Amino acid sequence: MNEDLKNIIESILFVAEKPVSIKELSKLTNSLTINVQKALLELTDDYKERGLRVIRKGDFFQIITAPEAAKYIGRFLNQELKAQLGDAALETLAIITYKQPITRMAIEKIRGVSSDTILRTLQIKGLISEVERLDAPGKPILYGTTFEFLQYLGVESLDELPKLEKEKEDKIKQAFKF
Amino acid sequence: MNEDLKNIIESILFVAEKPVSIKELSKLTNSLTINVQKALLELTDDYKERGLRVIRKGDFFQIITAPEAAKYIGRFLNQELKAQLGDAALETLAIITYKQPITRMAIEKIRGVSSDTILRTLQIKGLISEVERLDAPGKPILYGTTFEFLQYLGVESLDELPKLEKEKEDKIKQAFKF
Amino acid sequence: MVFEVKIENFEGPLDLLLKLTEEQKLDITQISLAKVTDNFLKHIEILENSLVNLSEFLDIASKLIVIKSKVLLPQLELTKEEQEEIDNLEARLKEYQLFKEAAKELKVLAEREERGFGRKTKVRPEISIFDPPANVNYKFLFELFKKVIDEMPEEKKYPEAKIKKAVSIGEKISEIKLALQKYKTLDFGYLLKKAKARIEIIVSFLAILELLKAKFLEVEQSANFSEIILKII
Repeated sequence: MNEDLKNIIESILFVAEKPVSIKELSKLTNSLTINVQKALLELTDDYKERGLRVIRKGDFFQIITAPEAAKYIGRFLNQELKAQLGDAALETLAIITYKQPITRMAIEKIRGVSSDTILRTLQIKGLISEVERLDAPGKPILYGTTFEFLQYLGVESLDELPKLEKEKEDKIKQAFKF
Repeated sequence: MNEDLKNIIESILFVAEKPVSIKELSKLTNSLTINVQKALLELTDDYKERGLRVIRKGDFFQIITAPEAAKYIGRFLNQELKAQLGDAALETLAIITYKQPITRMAIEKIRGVSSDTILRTLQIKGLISEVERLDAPGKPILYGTTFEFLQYLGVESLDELPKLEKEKEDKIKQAFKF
Repeated sequence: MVFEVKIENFEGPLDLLLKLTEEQKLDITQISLAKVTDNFLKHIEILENSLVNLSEFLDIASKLIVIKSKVLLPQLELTKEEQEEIDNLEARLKEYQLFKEAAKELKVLAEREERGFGRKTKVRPEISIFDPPANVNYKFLFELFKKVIDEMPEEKKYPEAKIKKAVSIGEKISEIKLALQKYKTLDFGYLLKKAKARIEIIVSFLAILELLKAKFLEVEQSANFSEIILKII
């Protein structure tokens, strides 16, 4: 039975061609979210040794090709493997990765320079997107990384990225009151 | 090594829009067709118990969803179209209801705009279906309302539907003289 | 003191400041910031015309000068605000350094040339589930249908010359043959109505005569002026 749920979820993710949330999957399959979660974990595990991967951001899941196959897929789809990113873009991307969701103002405060153009570039490349609005005057946009970003780096989830040095981070929080 | 080839083939079939031939797979992976064939057989076997299937048509292979998942996939697709049918879709539905069976070209002639996506939506919602093929060059599809939709309208047969005034009927005839 | 200034692209004042402290292998402290202040100012002077964010550079420069003054003259009394500002600069630079490091790690991942691809086929399985629109009945649809017909774009009248590309008798013969094979009988009037030009009517007529001669069809008319019916033999 659990096997069935896993299979149904696999087929939905295949057809969806975009990230699908646990909530949506549990509604579609009339299953408890806990069972959906379990099935997704198993599926992620099953895929480890295969040509496909299950990637996750927050409560959303998607099936993509394994990074090892990138060369062949690029050839097949006649698609460039990676767009080169400049230092400024990588720096901004790093800030968004570890501080998401984050406003443009907060990014600029960290970088010390205006970051309008870079944010637009990253958005066009699909690596970041507006995830929500901050509940503050002017309702500023909050940016976050996308599934495209995980695909771009060839990682399964943000957890796979190296951690910001925790110790340093804590020290900064103490010294630098937001 | 063989495992690698199988994974690469799996990932290619995953992103492919249509069936891929053994020849193309062997070219893409720089592998002997015999090895590609073997990998495909194994893959087909691996998929037997899953939510996806590898199917074969002659020398062409494709990944599709398992038939057991059809109900859930149907639900998902419907939900994707969850927005109420827009004016354009209702207009098209009206044309098909009262002018069936009718080709896409004829619908587009009446509406003056392309109707591809709308026809697909109406089909997924089970309101229209392909009823037959017109005996004309290219054998164009003729669309009609589904039995279920007629029932929903409370009509038992097409003859019960109101008739157009002659003047309007002529206008259509004129547009359709082919 | 001689300044060796490499002209580089800096992402901003913090980037420059970080590079200067790292060049000197210094930890980020107020003392080290004081040490690189002169160098920082020199850079601004040289780069002044090419700096996009000059005001941001000047803002940081002013804070560095406060830090340097405080380090050189410990007895200097700073206002609470000034003290906060220079503390903040130190913390900001440390945080910035953290993200610079993270960016380097992302760069390593990004340069692996390994990436995943999502499916983007838009090929959907042909599965439908009955899901009718709410508040739709046949009267509503009929009114909508009439409206659509009223608003239907008028048929464009093509210039006569274009239409005159006449159908050949051969084409007409096979057309009538096909139609007869399918429907067994045909109204002559139907063929006339279908004709796009007078020449086509003549061609149709000739084609029927040919088919009569070939005994492919026979012609029936029940009374004068009534419909002429073609029948396959």
